[in-house]
Order: sequence, then structure tokens, then C-alpha cells
Amino acid sequence: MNISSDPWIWISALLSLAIFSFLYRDNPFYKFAEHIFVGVANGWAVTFYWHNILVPSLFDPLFRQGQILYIIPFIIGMLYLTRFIPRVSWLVRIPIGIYMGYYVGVSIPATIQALIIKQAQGTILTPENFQTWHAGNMGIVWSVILFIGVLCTLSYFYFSKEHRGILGTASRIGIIFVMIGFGAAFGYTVMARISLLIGRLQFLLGPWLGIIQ
Amino acid sequence: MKIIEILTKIDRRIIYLILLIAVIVPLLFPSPEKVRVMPPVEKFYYAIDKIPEEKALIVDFDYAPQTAPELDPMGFAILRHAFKKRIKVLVLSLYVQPLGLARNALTQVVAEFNSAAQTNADSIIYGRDYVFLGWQVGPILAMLSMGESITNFYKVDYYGNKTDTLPLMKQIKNYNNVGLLASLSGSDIPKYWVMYAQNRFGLKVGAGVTAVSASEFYPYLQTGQFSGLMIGMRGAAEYEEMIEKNLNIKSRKKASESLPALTYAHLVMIIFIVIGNIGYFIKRRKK
Amino acid sequence: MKRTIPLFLVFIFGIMGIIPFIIPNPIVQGTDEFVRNNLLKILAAFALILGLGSLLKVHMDKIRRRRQNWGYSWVLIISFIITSIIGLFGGVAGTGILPTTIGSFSFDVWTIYFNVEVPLGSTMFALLAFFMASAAYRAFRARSTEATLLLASAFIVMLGVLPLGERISPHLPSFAQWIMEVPNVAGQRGILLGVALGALATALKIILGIERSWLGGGGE
Amino acid sequence: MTLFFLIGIFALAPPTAVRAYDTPDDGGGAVTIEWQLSPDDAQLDKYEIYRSEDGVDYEKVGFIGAGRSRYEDETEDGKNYFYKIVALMNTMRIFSQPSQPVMSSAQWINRKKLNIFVALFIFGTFILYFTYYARRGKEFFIRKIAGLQAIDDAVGRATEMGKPILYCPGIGYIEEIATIASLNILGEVAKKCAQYDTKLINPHLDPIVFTVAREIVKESYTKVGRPDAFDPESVYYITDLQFAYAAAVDGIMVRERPATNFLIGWFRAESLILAETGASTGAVQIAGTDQVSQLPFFVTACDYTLIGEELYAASAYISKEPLLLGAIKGEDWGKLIIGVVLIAASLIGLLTKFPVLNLFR
Repeated sequence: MNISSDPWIWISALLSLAIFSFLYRDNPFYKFAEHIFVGVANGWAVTFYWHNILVPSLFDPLFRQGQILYIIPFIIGMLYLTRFIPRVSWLVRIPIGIYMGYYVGVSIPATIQALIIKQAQGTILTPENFQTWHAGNMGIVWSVILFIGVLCTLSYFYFSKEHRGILGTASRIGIIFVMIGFGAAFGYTVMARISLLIGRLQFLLGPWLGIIQ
Repeated sequence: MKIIEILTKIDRRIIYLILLIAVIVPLLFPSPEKVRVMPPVEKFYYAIDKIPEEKALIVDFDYAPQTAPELDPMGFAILRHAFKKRIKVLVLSLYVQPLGLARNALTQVVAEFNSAAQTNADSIIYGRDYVFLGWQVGPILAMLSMGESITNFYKVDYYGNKTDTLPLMKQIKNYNNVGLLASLSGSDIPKYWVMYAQNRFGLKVGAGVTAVSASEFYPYLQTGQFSGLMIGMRGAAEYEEMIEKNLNIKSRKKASESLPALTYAHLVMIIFIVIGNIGYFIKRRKK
Repeated sequence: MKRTIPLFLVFIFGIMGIIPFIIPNPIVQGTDEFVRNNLLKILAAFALILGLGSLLKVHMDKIRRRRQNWGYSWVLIISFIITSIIGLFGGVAGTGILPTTIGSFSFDVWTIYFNVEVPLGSTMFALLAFFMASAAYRAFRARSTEATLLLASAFIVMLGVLPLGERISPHLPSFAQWIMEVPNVAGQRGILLGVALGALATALKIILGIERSWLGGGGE
Repeated sequence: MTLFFLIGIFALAPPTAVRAYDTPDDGGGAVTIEWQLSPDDAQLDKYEIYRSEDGVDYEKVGFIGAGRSRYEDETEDGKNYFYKIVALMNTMRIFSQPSQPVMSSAQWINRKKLNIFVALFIFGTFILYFTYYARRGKEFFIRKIAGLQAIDDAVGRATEMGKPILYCPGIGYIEEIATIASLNILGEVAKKCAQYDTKLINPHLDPIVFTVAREIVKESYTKVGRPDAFDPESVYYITDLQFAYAAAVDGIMVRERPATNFLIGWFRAESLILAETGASTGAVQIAGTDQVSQLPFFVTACDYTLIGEELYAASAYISKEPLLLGAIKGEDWGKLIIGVVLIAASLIGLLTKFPVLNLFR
């Protein structure tokens, strides 16, 4: 045992324990720690927005180098502040409109290609796709299962008809695929959460208490 | 019947305690475990390994402290791999919270290599072998702009140097000079790299993700949109295994050390699910 | 006007986002890059005002009206102000006008990040491991065919990802891998295609001004 | 042996068939050079690319590893260039024959991306067509959705037991489709509560969602003729912190013991905490989200779960909002088209030699 003498390590350890205390029940220590978390996270963000973005990309060119055109993005950006001034609060829609318009615009072709066309390409039954599994002759079987699975899952999310007859059967098969997928996600999530706990305990047992390396 | 009665009414504090013990005890006696390397990680490894010498690797650190224990080992392993193979590296974060973790991983791995280096050629030198682009606002803007010109979007690097004065950035102008982008993220960022950088500019993308989103990302691996996929602590352990076996990198294997604890904790989970269900079925039969 | 101008901007910038995908000509690409690097990037930075502004407003309100637990709002605001002052005036490299060390004790923005932010953030999610354990015992029941299937596939994957699975049977990890690659991909892809269509519909409606909920309140 | 080896070196063969052409589908400023690998490729260190503007003086512009036969060079548009490829081994350099002159230029259309715009046109037309008709008052059929049918029973059960109903809209902002869908369903649940005179509890994380929700609930009470029964305290704001919110909702579940918990909206990691606590109190739970990673917890711990798009469809179904109904209908046609295209493309891929996958790049 070699308990740390660094005050910062003690601060981190005590804050960690304050969060863990939530397991017993919600309590003042936990509330205190959670509010600090949000405060510090935002302070950190402000720091880097200022030093990394606003100063080099806007204030330096505008005020030091006299590139007067930068006044335009500056003014549009400042309109975000109108959100908190009720009488002119509609002006906030201008920067939001510009940014959201562009963001939504670029997402349209990107969504079609990456999430629809490419996904369809991987599903189509062709000799090339059978090879992608590196499973020899079984590749054909896997491709067929995948193909049927995708069609059936799609039919589960088809809302324009009652699920009877063929559509009913297909959607019942579809939900089986969905549930197997959720099961896999569930199993992996167990691993994810435990990994995070391990990471935290490694810190508490290591740098703080000095029990492990 | 008494036992069943007890088993169906375990207090949750007892459950917490059992889980805690199952994790702590294996941590007290650390022994890194070996894992079999599965195809998704193997693909990832070779995608980095085969980056031609005129191209660079971009490592995108995009996980917040919340998911760092899963993703940190991946970042370390990839950086070790790249520096050992003398692949040029650019490091960046698209969000501001992960920036600290990116800097931490980079400085640690560089120090590791430079403390063992004998000559200037052996060392990992800033501006020649790697550049820390840091963080600029607007994730999707960055993904799109770097396709035209990296230095126009990242005008200054993390340390405030003008990027167009760095020797490495004279060779690496845009995605045409990038062999692979490794995106380590606790959320959907790897998907956005595919949507924006890959579709428009043909960038190859490898993804390191938390185990929570594993099943969501597999469809992109099958279509080849991801050149590799590394999932959670197990994926990181596989990568550690790969670099040790192939490149003889002997360093701390954080993920592999955690595997025994992971195993016992999983067993605890499985046992609790089984007990819970046994109780449920007995109760239902009684009714 | 309060609606027309924003809707017009959404439309124009939406089209500007789509066009460069198909027209590689340097005039188009150059304009696109210019707008991104000089206007949109700065707007993205200013957007922090929105988030930060509402956060502070909510907590000031809480303090003013003495709502339940209003004292903690002070904790949030004070920790925000302290971190900001240290960050803004101490600088990110510790070279600002504000000294960030007293003797051997340093309190620059990095130290705060690694010793406050990182432990708090990672512990918060580590809690979930415990909730997962109690949920495993109390809630995860094979109460329907669907839930049974889900649990079965979860069991195989949970064992398959561990080195232990390898010892039980070398086929177990391969089987888990197969589940991820074949049935899981089929189910996920079916969901994904539907979600992509939904996103596409919403995006089109926003650009064309049919979907206007983003305008929020604030008058006609 | 040595002699043989030397002959091997001296006979180092150059790359052949050097072909340079303007890189297609780009914005100009690039030329692609392709060549046949040298027969001695296996022994080479790399290839170097030499360029000339007059066909006489060549300068090195780049290099590429052995085994590769394609290089893209940066050029100035409108200028003629000649290329030679050099096979390099140690210090030996063997030059190929020069390429034909080539000039780069910018294109106006990227033909590789045309498929995206065809798809955009098809999907866009369907979505906009149905949205348009829905706004003009045409009604569309949407199938019944299991979770929704349970709402009636759930409210009835709560009334019989004299217990409240908890409606948790998740932690999303107002922009999320899931949050909007959840508010639509909330409106309907509130109507039922007003009719049966059941207490509704509706806690919030986001101040804006909270404001909107209060209006919606109030309106629902008015619509069924019970404006007096609306309790403004039933819709309230708790906090904007994720886990603090989860803790508070957990507290409500344990103290008030609602007969039914609705967990519908945009959820992250707190989904597990809420669903588990709810299940342990014995409440009937109806959940729904489009966050795929949270769905497994809802499916195992809740009685009914609206999965992904089902949530959107449910909100369209229950609210009868034409914009939502039109979109769902358009998306259904989109799915139908995807299904048909998948089948047709597979038939072409299996029965003919047509490279059908190339259409889906």
C-alpha cells in the first residue's frame, strides 16, 4: 500500500466516490459532484472556443490584420445572442437557418449514398458479394440469409398494410432478426459498462491507493 | 423451497457488492490474457500496416472521458503501431471534450519512443513524423474541408504553429495523401466520416467504437465502408495482441490486463440473469 | 419577414450543401470551401452561446425562484466561472497573464480537466455496470418469445467475446462473430434503411420549408 | 551464380504501356498515369514518376511503391504534359517510353454520383407527393401498432387501481424526431387521463420541451371537455442533468408507484436505470425510442416497445397529423422500391454477367 500524497489525486478520488455514492441513493455529495461536472465541462469548452477558434479565426483577422470583411460572419454570429432578448429573438433564426440549411443540405446526398445505396449494394446477391465473407461455399448461404433478413425486417417496418398473410410471415421473420441483433447489442453493452467500471477501479486501486501498479 | 425464496429476493446492494468483488479481485493480481484476433481487428491492423510511405494516417480521437477506459487502449495501440512502422501521423479531435485525451495519448506514446531512440532518425519528431492538428469547431465542416485542403481548415495546429510551415503538411495536402483515417469514438462519428469524407473524397475509414454501438456498426464493415472495426476492450486487446506478435512492441497492455476482471464480471451477470429467470418461471408455474 | 427570411436562407444554404456533391468544377468547389471556412465555421463557434446561455439561464432562474435544490445551481455556476477564468486568462499552455501555479501546486486548465472532468465523467458511466447487474437479476426475463431470443443471442455474444468462450469451445467465438456479421447485420440494416428514409424525408421537408418546427416560438 | 544475378540486374526491364489521361469526374488540376508493371517488379524498390512540359526535359514529380501501377499527378489545367515512369532498384534507374501528351481540365458533372441524384429524385418525389396530398386532406391507412392499443387498457387499469400514470419523454431536445413523436403520443395519453380522471405525472429535462408539453397536455384536457381537471403541477421541469433526471424519475416510480410507465422519446444511457426501476415496481411499461443501442433494455424490461420507425408511425397514427402521415406513406413507398430493386438487382447479378454492383457505388 502506497497511498498518494498528491492533492489532485485525492480530489479525483473523492469526486469519483461522490459519484459512486449514487448507488446507495441520490444524495448531496452526488448532486454536488454532478453540478461541478457540468460547470467544469462548459468552462473547458469556453477556454478552447476562445483560444482555438474565436481569436485565430475571427478576432485576429478582423481587429489586428484589419480584414474588414470578417465583420459579416461576426455580426451574423452575434445574432445568436438575440435568443435571450425577447423582442428581437426571431433574429436567432438567421444564423440557425444558415447553419442548419447547409448541414441538412449536405446530409441529403450523403445519407442516400452511405445509408441507402451502399447498404443495398452489400445486400444484393451476386457472386462478388458471396466472396466478401471469406467463407468459401458457405458465403452463398450467408448472403442469402442476409438478403432474406433485410427484406423481412423492411417488411416489419412497412406500415401501409395490416400484417397478415405473406407480409405477416415476413414481418415475423423480420422481428427475429431484429431481436437477435438487439441481443448482440445487449451482450456487448454488458462488456462496455463493465470496462468502464474496471477503468475507474484501476484508478482508485492504482494512483490513489497504490495497491496495484 | 426456502432457497428459491431467498434467491428470488436478493437485495440489490448485495448484487452490487458481488459485482464489485468480481471486478476488484482479478485486478489485484493482474495477468494479461491472450485473445484470438478476429477478422474485423485483423483487417484494421493490415489497413494501417499497408499505408504506403507517401501517405499518412489520421487518428481521430473523439471519445469523451465517459468512455475513455474502452477507447484509450485503442488510441495508444494504433499510435504505437504507426510510429513503429514510421507511418506519418496526423492527430485531431472533432469535439472539444476529447481534446485532452488526444493530447495525453500522443505525448505519452511519443515520449515512449523518444526515450528509446538513439539517433535523430530514430526519434519521432514533431512536424516531420507527426502533427497534432488539435481541434477546430464544426465536425462535418472539418470532414468536408479536409478533402480540399487540410491546412486551409486547420490554419494553426494545436500548439499555434502555422500548419503550412510544417514540413509534413507540405506532403499531406488533402485526403489524396491520406492512407487511412482511424476514428475512435464513443458515438456516431465513424459513420459521419463515411457519409461525408468517404462518399465525396474516397477516404478509407477504420472505426474503433465502444461496445455499446458495436452491433449498429457491423453493416458498414460488411459493405467495405469501414476498412476495419475495433470494438470495446476486447477489440483493443486484440490489437495489442497484433502489435506485440507482429512488431514485437512490448508495452503496457491495458486492455489485455483487464480481461480477467471482465470475464468474472460477465459470469456474475450471466448467473444473475439465470437466477432471476429461474425465480420467474417457478413463480409463474405456481400461479 | 420573421419567417420568410429564415426559410429562404435554409433553402439557399441547403441547395449550396447539395450541389458540390455532383459538380466538381473548381468554381463551385472553391465557393463551397470559402463559405465553409469563413462563415459556417464561425457560426458553429458562436452556437456555443445558445447552449451556454440556456444553461446559465435555467440555473439563474432556479436560484432566483429558490426552486428545489437551488443551492447546487451555485455550485455549477461557480465551477464554470472558475474554470473559465483559469482557461481564458491562464491560457491553454499556462502562458496567460494569470499564474497557474503556486509553488509546486499547479491549477492550469489541463490539471482541472484531468483531475475533475475525467474522473467525474468516467465514474458516471461506470455506475451503469452496477445498474446492469441489478437489471440482469430483476428485469431481464424471458417473458416473451422475443425477449427469449434476445437473451439467447446475448448469452452467446457475452460468452463469445471473452477468452473464456474460447476455452469452452473454439467454435463459440466464431459463432458469436457469425451472429454479429449475418443476422445482426440483416436486422440492423433493415432498421437503418427505414431510419435513413425518415431522415431523408425530414431533411427535404426542412429545406423546402414544409417542416418548420425548428423556427420555434417567437412570433409570426 | 553471381553472373546470373548480375544479368538479372542489367536486364532490369522498364515499365511499359505508359498511359496518361485527364482524371475523369474531377475539378481539374489532376492527371492519372497508368502503366504495366515492370516484369522485375518483385525486385524493385519503387517507381518514380517523371514529367515534362516539352517532351525533352523531365523532372521527378513523385514516387510510388513497387507493385502499384497508378499515380495521380497534380497539374495546371490547359498545359500539355508528357510522363515517363522509372523503375528503381538501389541506384539503378530504368526509364519507360514517354506517354502521349495529356492536358487536364475541370468537368461540370461527376458521373459517378449520378446514381445518388436518381435515387434522390425517386425518393424525393414519393415523399413530397404524399406530403402534398396529406395536407390537402387525403387520408392514408396506417396499420395498428401493438403498443398503442395497450394505451387504453393501461389508463383503464390505472383508474381501477386508483394510481397515477407516469409519462417520461426522455432527454432529447425539441429538434429530435423522437421527442416530437413522443409529444404527439403524450397528447393522446393526456386525453385518456382526462376522460378517466386519472392522475398524470410528466417530468422533464429540457426547458423548451417542458413548455411545449404543458401546452399540449392543457389542450388535451380542454379538447375532451375537462379543462378544470388539468393540474398545472402535473407537467414539470426537474433538471437539465442526465443522471439527476434519471434519479428523480426513479424516485417518482418508487414513491408514487404509478400503474403504468410510458418511457417514450429520445433516451441514452439512463434508459436502463428507468426501465429496471419501473419493472421492479410492477408497473405496466410501454416504451419507445429510435436509439437502437437503448432498445434492448426496453425490449427486455418493458411490456410493449415501439422500435425505431414504429415510434414515428405510432405518432402519425395517433395524432392524425397530415405532415407525419404523408411522410410515413412516402417512406413506405421508399421501402417498397428498395425491396424491389434488391430483388431485381439480385436476379440480374445471378443470371447475367452484367456488373450490377457498379450501379450502387
